[in-house]
Amino acid sequence: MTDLPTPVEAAAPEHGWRDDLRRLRGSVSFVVGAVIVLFWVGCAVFGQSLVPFDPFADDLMNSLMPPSSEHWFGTDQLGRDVFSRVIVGARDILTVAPIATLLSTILGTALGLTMGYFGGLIDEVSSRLVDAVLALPTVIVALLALTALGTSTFTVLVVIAFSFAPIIARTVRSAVLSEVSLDYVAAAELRRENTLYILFIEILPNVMPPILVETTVRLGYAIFTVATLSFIGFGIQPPSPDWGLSISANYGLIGGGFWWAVLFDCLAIASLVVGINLVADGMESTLND
Amino acid sequence: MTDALSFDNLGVAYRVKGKMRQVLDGVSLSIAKGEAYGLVGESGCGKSTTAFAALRYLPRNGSVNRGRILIDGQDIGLLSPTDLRHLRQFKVSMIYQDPGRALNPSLPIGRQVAEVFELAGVPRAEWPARTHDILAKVQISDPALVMQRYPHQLSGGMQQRVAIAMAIASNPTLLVLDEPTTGLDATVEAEVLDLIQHLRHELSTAILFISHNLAVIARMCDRVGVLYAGRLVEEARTEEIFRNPRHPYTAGLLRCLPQAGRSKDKAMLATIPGFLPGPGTKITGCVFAPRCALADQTCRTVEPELLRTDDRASKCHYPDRINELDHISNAAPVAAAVRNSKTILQVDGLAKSFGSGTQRQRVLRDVGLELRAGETLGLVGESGSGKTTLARCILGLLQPDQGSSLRFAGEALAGTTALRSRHQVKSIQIVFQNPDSALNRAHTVYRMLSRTIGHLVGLRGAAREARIKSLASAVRLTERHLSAVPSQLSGGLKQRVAIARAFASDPQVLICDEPTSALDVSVQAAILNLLAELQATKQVSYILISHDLGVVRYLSDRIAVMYLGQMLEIGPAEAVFSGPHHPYTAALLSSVPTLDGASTERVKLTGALPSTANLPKGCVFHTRCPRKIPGLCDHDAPPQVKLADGHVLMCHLAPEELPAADRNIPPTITLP
Amino acid sequence: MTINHRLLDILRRGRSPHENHLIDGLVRGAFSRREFLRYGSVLGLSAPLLGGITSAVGFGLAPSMARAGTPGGTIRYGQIVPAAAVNPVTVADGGGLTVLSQFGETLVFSAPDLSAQPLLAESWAPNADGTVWTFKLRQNVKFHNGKVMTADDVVATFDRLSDPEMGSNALSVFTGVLSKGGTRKVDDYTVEFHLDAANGSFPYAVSTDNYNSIIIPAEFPEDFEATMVGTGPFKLEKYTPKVGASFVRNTDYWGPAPLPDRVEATFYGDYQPQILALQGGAIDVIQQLPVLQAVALLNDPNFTIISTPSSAHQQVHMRTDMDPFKDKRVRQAVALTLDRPKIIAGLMRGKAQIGNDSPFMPAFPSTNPSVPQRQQDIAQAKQLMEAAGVGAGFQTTLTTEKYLEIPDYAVLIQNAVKEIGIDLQLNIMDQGTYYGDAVFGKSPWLDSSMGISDYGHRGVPNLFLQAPLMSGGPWNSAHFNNAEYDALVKGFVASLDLESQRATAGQIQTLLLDETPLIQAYFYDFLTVTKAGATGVVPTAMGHLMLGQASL
Amino acid sequence: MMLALLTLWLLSVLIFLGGHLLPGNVGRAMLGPLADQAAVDVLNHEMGTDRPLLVQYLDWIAGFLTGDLGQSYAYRSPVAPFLMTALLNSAKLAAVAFVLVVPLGILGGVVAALYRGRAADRILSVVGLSATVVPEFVSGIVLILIFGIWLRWFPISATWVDGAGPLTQLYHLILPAIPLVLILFGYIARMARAGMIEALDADYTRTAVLKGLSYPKVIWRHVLRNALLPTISVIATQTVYLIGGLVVIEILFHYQGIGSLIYTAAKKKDFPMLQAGVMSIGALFALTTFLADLLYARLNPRIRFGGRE
Repeated sequence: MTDLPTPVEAAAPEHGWRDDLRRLRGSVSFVVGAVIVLFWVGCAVFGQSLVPFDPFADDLMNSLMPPSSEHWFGTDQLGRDVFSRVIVGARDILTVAPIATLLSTILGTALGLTMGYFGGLIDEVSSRLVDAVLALPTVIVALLALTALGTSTFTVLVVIAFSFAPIIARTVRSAVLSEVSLDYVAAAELRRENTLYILFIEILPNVMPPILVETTVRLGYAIFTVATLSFIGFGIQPPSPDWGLSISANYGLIGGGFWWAVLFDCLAIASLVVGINLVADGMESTLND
Repeated sequence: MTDALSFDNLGVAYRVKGKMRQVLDGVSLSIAKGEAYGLVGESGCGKSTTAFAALRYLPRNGSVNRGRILIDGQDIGLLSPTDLRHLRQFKVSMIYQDPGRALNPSLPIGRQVAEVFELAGVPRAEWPARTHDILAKVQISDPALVMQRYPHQLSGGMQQRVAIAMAIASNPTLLVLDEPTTGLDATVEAEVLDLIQHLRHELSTAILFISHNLAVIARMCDRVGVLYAGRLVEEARTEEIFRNPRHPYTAGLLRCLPQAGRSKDKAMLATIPGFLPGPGTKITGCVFAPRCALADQTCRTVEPELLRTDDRASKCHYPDRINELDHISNAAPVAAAVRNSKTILQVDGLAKSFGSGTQRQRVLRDVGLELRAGETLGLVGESGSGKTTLARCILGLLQPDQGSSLRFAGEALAGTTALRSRHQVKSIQIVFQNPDSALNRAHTVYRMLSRTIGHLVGLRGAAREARIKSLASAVRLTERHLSAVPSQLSGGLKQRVAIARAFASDPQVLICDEPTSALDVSVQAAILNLLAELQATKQVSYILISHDLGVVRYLSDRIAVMYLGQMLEIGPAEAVFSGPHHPYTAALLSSVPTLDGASTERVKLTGALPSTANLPKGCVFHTRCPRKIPGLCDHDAPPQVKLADGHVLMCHLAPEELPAADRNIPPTITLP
Repeated sequence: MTINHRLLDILRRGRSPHENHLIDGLVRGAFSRREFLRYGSVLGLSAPLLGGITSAVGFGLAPSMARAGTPGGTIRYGQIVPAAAVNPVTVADGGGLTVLSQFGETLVFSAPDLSAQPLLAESWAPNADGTVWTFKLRQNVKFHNGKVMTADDVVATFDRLSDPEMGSNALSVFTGVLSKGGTRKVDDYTVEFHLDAANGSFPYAVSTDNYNSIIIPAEFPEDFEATMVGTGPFKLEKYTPKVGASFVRNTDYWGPAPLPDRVEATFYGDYQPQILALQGGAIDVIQQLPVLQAVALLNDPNFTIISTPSSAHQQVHMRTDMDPFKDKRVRQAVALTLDRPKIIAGLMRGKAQIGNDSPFMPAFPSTNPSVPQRQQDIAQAKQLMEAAGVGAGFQTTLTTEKYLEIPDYAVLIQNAVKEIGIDLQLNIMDQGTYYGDAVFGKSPWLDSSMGISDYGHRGVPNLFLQAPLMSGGPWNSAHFNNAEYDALVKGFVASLDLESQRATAGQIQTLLLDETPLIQAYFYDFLTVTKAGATGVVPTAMGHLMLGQASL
Repeated sequence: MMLALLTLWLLSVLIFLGGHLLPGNVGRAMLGPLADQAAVDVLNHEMGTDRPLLVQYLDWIAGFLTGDLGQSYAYRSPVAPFLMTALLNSAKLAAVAFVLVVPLGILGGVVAALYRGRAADRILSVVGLSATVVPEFVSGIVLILIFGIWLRWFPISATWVDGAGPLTQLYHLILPAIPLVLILFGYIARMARAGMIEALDADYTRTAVLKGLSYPKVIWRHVLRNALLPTISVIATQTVYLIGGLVVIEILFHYQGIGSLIYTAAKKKDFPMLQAGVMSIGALFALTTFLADLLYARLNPRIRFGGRE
C-alpha cells in the first residue's frame, strides 16, 4: 500500500460565483452594460427626488420650449420638463419588464426542466404548445391578449410572462437534455432521490448559466416589447412619463420641429436595451466558457 | 542525406490571458527519410503541439519562440505563405484523431480526395481515376461507391482510411499521425494500423507517430521519443526503450501498464505519484524530480542535459540507476477477496430494446450471467455490443424488456430503482466511466458523499460524519478535497470521489464501467490498485466493463465476451484468454498491440458491425466471422459449447476446432 | 342704425307669428344680426329674405363667399380610416361620414356658422306648435345613377333611418322625434314631417348634423359601398376599404359646377402620418386634426389651418349620487380650480371657446350671454371644500378614455385639484374599455365617480341637454336627477321662439352652474389643414369636407 | 407536416379563445358608445355574434378550411381581399428588408468571424447587438427625424401613389425597411458568426488548410458551406418575427400591410379580421418552418442521405 500516494491537489482554477463575478468584471461589454443599466435603475428608484422639476407638473405657458439651460431637454406640450420626465420615465418599464421576465423565467424554467427531464409524451405535447405560442411574434400575441382582456399593466405583465416562458423553456430544455445524459443524474436516481430534488438541486444549478443569460436577454426583449406596446397604445397607460408612451404621444410633433419631445426618450430606450444586452453578451461569453 | 523532419531546440508557447505559457521546451529530434518515429507521453505533455508545429499550424495563440523546424532541410519558419502551402501540398501530410470530424460533412468523399490532385495540378479529367486508385490503395473495397458517399455515411474505420488516402495522395515525404486510432475499436484500430504499416513500406514515407498508447507505438515505430512536460526526456530504438528504459518516467509508464501476466492477485501495479507540472510552471532542476523516486538534491536543482550515447538519449542525471526503482516500489498484492461460489447476482434471458417497428433496436438479447460474491466479472466487446446497456439494466436505470429475469441474493429485482427496495438499490452501485459526467459539478465532494450516505444508508449526524471521513480516507482523499467541487480536482481525484461515492452505501455488487478509460496510464494504475484493494477489504463483486483487455485481465476473475447484445463467451479469465475460445474473442485478443511489437498473425474481421435494428440471422457474428460455416452459421443459432470450469461459448464449431491463443501468454515484456 | 320700417312691413307680410317674433327681436335689438341670420334660417326664412330683412334693419348684406377658385385638378385629402362599411344607414364614425359627405347631401346644411341653409330642400316651415314641418324640395336634382330625386326618395330615406328594425345610427337623433311613417309625401316635391313631439330645431335633424340623413334613392342597393349613389358634386370612381377612395366631378350637379376634376381620399389610421404626408406633399388637405397634433403645423407658413368653432367638448362628469362628489359644493370646488383661459391657450393653443359648465357654448344662438362665466377661484374652492366637510381633501379616481387631448386634460385637472387637497388618481383606458357596454353597470364611462368623455359636435344643444343630463338619460354618467332641470329642458326643446329659448337657456345655465354635474371647460374648434393658398375648402364641425368649390 | 398542422390547430383555438374572451359585445364595440341600442342588437344578430361560442368556432374553422375567412365586422365584407392585399404589401416590405439584410448580415457575421477577437469583430458584435435590441419604433423615429425631416432624402410615408413603378415603390420602402434590417442584422450576423467560428475551428477546416488549400478556397469551399447551414434555417424562421416588427413599422410609416391590418382590427375589435390575420401569420410560420426544413435538408447531406448504410 505504500505505493498509493496521497494525491496532491492539482492546480485547478478557483471556481464559483465569486470567480464568475471576477471574470465578469474583466468583460468590457458587461461593465459598460452594467453601468448603463445601473444608471437607469438608479433613475427609476431615486429619479423622482433628484430631478430638477416635477415631471408631472404642467406649465401651460411654457409648453414646447426647446432645450435650454433651464430645461435641458426642453418641455413638452403641457410645459412639463422633458429631462425630468425622461429620468423618471425609467420607473414603470423597469418595474413591469423585470417582473414579467422573472415570471417567465420561473415558468419557463419549470416547464423546460420538466420537458427535458421527462421527455416522451410530456415533452411532445409541451413542445407543440410551445411551438404554437412561438408561431406568433410577441407583439401580435400581446395585441390579441390585450384586445381580449383589456389593456392594463397586469395584462401586459402576464402576456409577456406567458409568451416568453416558452422561449426560456426551450433554452432550459436543451440545456437539461444534455445534462440528463450525464451520469450524475443516473447517480442521483441510484440513490433514489425524488424527482424534484433531481430537477432543482441536481440539474438546475448546472443549467443556471444559460438560464441567467437567457433571462438577461429576455429582459432586454421584455423592455423592447413593453416599450413597443406602450408606443402602440396597449402597454403602459397615461399619465406615466414612460418613454414609449411619451414617444407615442409626441411623435406627431417631430414634423413641426419639436424633436426634443421624442428624441431623448428614444435615446433612453435605446441605451437601456443596449445596456442590458451588453450585460447579457458579457455574461454569455464569460459564463459559457 | 537530409532528414525528413528535424526539430532543433524547439520551443513553443501559448499566450493565455496575456501570459506566455511554454508548452514545448528545447525539443530536439530528427526523423530520417523513411523512418517511423514514435512520440509518447501522457496527456498534456505537448504531443499534439509538436505535431502541429511540424506543419506550422499552431492555434492562434501559439507561437514558436525558440529553435527551428526543418523539413527536408528547409526551415519552415522562414517560408512564405505560398511556400508553406506548397509544403503542405507536396511534402507533409497529417492524419489525426476522430476522422469523422476531419472530413467535411457537406462534400462527397470523392470531391474531398480529388482536391489533393487539384492542388497537385493534376488535370481535372484525371481526378476521378486518381481518386479511385488512391482509395483502392487504402483498401477500400468499392472506391466508386465510396466516392459518392458523404462522410457521415461511412464507418469510423472507413473515414480514417479516406483521411489516410488524402494524406498519402500527394506522396509526401513526411506523414504526421496524431493519435490516428484513438477512439476506434480495437479491431478497427488494428486494421488501420495494419494499413499504415503496409503503406509505409510501400511509400517509404517518414512518419511522426504520436500516441499515448505505448503498445501502438511499439508496434509501429523504429525509434521512440518520450515527452514529459514539453521536454524530450528519452529517445531510443523501439525495442531498446521498452526493454531497457533509461529514464525513470519511461520506466514508470511501462510499469504502470496492466500488461499480460499481471493480475491483481500477483502484484499491484506501479504508479507514478504526483502530477504533471502545469504548462508555464517555473521549474528548477529536473522536471520529473518531484515525481521521481530516485530524485536527490542534484535532480531538484540542476536540470539534466539530454545525453546522447550510442543511438539513444536520456535526460536524466542517473540513467543507470533505473533498475533500482523495482526495489523501491514493487508492492505485494493485497490479500485477495474471499471468493466463494455463492451467486450474488443472477441475470437470465435479459433483453432490452429501444424504439418500435422497423426502427426497433434490439440492444440486448437473451443475456445471462452469474456473478459470485467477491469476484470480478470482466465484460468485453466492441462499442455497440451492449455492455453499458446491460450495466444500466442491472442497476435499474433502464427497464429491461418483459421476460427478463434479474435476481439479487436470490430475490427478484424489479426493473427500475423506484420499485426496488432500498437495500437492493444500495447494494448494486456503479462507478461511471467519466467522472466529469458522473459528479455533479455544482456540488461539493462532501455533499455528494453525505447525500448518498444519508439517503441510502440512513446515517445522520456524527455517524454520517465519521462515515464520510472513513470513506474519504479509504480512497485517499483529504479533508481539503471534501470541500472542493469537481472542477477543482484532477481526473484521478475525481474518479476517487466517484469510487468513494459508489462505496458509500456498502454495495455488494459494483459495476465499473470503463473506470479508467478517461485517465492517463499512471493514474489508471492507481485507480486499478484502489479498486483491487477495496474489493479485498470490502468483499465486493465487480462487473468490470472495459475495452482495454489489459485492464480486464488485470482485475478479472472471469470474463464475459459480448457481441451485438449477446453473450458469446463466458468463463474463467485465463481460460478465455488462452483459449480455446470463440472466434470473436480470438479476433479481439489478436487485435491488441503488445509492447514487444511481436507481430503475430492477426485474426482479421471483415465488414462493419451490423445494426441492432437489423440483426443477422443465425449466429450474430457470422457476417464477420473468419471461421464461418456457410449454410449453417448464417441460418441456425449456434449451440452452447461447454468447456471446463464453467467456460461456455456459443459457436457452431466443435470445441477442438475452436481457436486458441498461439502466443505466449506469460509476460510479453520482461521487466529488468 | 336706421330701420327701414316700410321694407320690413313688406317683408313681414305672409310670415308666421314665430318669424315675425324673430324679426321683432332683431328690431328690438334682443339679438345680433348674426344670431338673427342663424335662427331665421332654422325657421326657414330664405337667404335672400334674411338678407333683405337684415339690410332693412340696417346691417347691410353678408359678405359673399371667398373668391371663386379655378376649375380642374385633383384634390388629395387625408382622413381617418372609416371604422366600418360606408353605409348611410349605419355609419357612426367620423371617418365614414367624411366619405358620405363626398357624394351625399342632406336636405339642410348646418353651416360652419351654425345657421341652417337650404341644400336639397329649398325651404321649410313648421306648423304653429312645431309638430309638423313642411319641406319644399329642390326640383332639378339628379342622383348619380341618373334618376331624378323626388319626395318618394326622401320619404324612403327617412323611413329607413327611423325604422328601429334597420338599426340605423340616426335613431339616436330620431328616437322621440320622428318615427317610421312620420315622413309623408305631399306631392313630388313636398314632404311633411309629423313629429312625435314639438321640436323647434327639427331642421337640424335633417341637416348635415344628422349625417346619416343623406338622401339616397328609394331602392337602397345591397352593396351600397360599391356604388355610393348620392346627389353630391362628386361621383364615386373607386373605393378601396381601409386604403382610400377617389371621386370624379358630377357633371349633372344641380348646383354650381364643381371645380376639381377629381377628389382623392387617403385613409389613415392616425393623425401623425397625415401630417407627415401633408408635409411630404402626398396630400393637400387634412380633413381634421386634433389640436394636439396640429401644433406641429400651427406656425408653418406652408399650411393654412381652417378653424371651425364647434360644440365638441370634453365632458367631465362627477357622480351626483355618491361620494365624494355627492355634495354640490365639492363639485363646484372642482370646477373652480380650473384656469380655463390658460387651458385654452396652453393645451388647446387658442383653438377653443371657453365653456361655462353647461352645453351652451357661446356660439349657440340660444345661449344666454348674461349668465356669468365661471372663473378660477382657488380660495372659494377651498372654502367650499371646508363647508362640505372635506377641507382636508380626499383621494379619488378619474377614469377616462385615451382619446385626443383627454389624457393631457386629465393631467391638468389632476394638477389643478391638487390645490384643494384632492389626490386624483388617473385611470386612463382605451376607448372600448372606457365605454364598455355603454349601459349602466357595465361601463366605466357611466359607472365611474368621475370621468371625462368626448362629445362630438352638434348644431343644437338639445342632445347635450338630454341624454347626459336628464333623469334617466342613457348617457347620464353624472347620475344627475333634477326634476326642475328636466322640465326646463322639455320647455327648451319644444320652444320655437328664440327669445323664450334663450330665457330658458339662462335658467338651465344657472341651474347647471349651481349643481355642476358636469364641467365643460372649453369647446374645441374643428381644425382642417390645407396647403397654403387653397380656397373653397368647406369643412363642418361635424366632420364633413365639402370640396365642390375647392381649388389649390 | 402533421406536427405543423397540429400546431396550427392549437393556434386556432388559442386565437379564437383570445378573440372571444372579451367581455361585452361586438356590436357595441363596433358602433361606439353613442350608437342606439337597437342598432347594436341588429348588428349583433346580423353577424351571428349572439350565438354560442362553440357554434361560432366551428363555423369559423369550417369557413377557414373552405377558404372562407369570414366577414369583417367593421367592413361588413369578406376578410379575404383585405388580407390578401395586406399580405402582398407586407411581403413587399419584408422582401426589401430581406434583400438588404441577408447579404449584409451574413457578410457581417463572416467578417466578424474571420477577424475574431479583433476590433472589427468587437465593433460588428456591439453594433449588431445594439441594432437587434432597439425597438423598431425607436430606430424608425430617429430615421424619420434624420432622413425624412432634417435631410429630406426619403419620403416619410411608405404609401405611394397608385400605379407607381417598382423603383418608386422601392424608394418609399427603403426607410421603413431599415428598422427591420437593423433588427435582423444583428441576429443574422450573430448566427453567421457563430456558424463561421464553429466551422473555422472544425477539424475539417484544419484538414483543408493542411492539404495546402489557399485561404480563400478554404473559406469558400469548406467553411462557408457548413457555416451558413444553420444560418439559413434561422433566417427562414425570422420571417415571422419580422411581422412583429411590421406592426410597428406599418403604423409608423402608414403602410397597409398585415401588421397594420392586425393592429387596426385589434383596435376596432374586428375579430374575424384579427383572427384571420393572426391565423395567416401562424400559417406563414408553419410554411416557412417547413420550407426552411426542406431547404436545410436539401443543403445538408446528413439529412438528405440519411444515416450510414
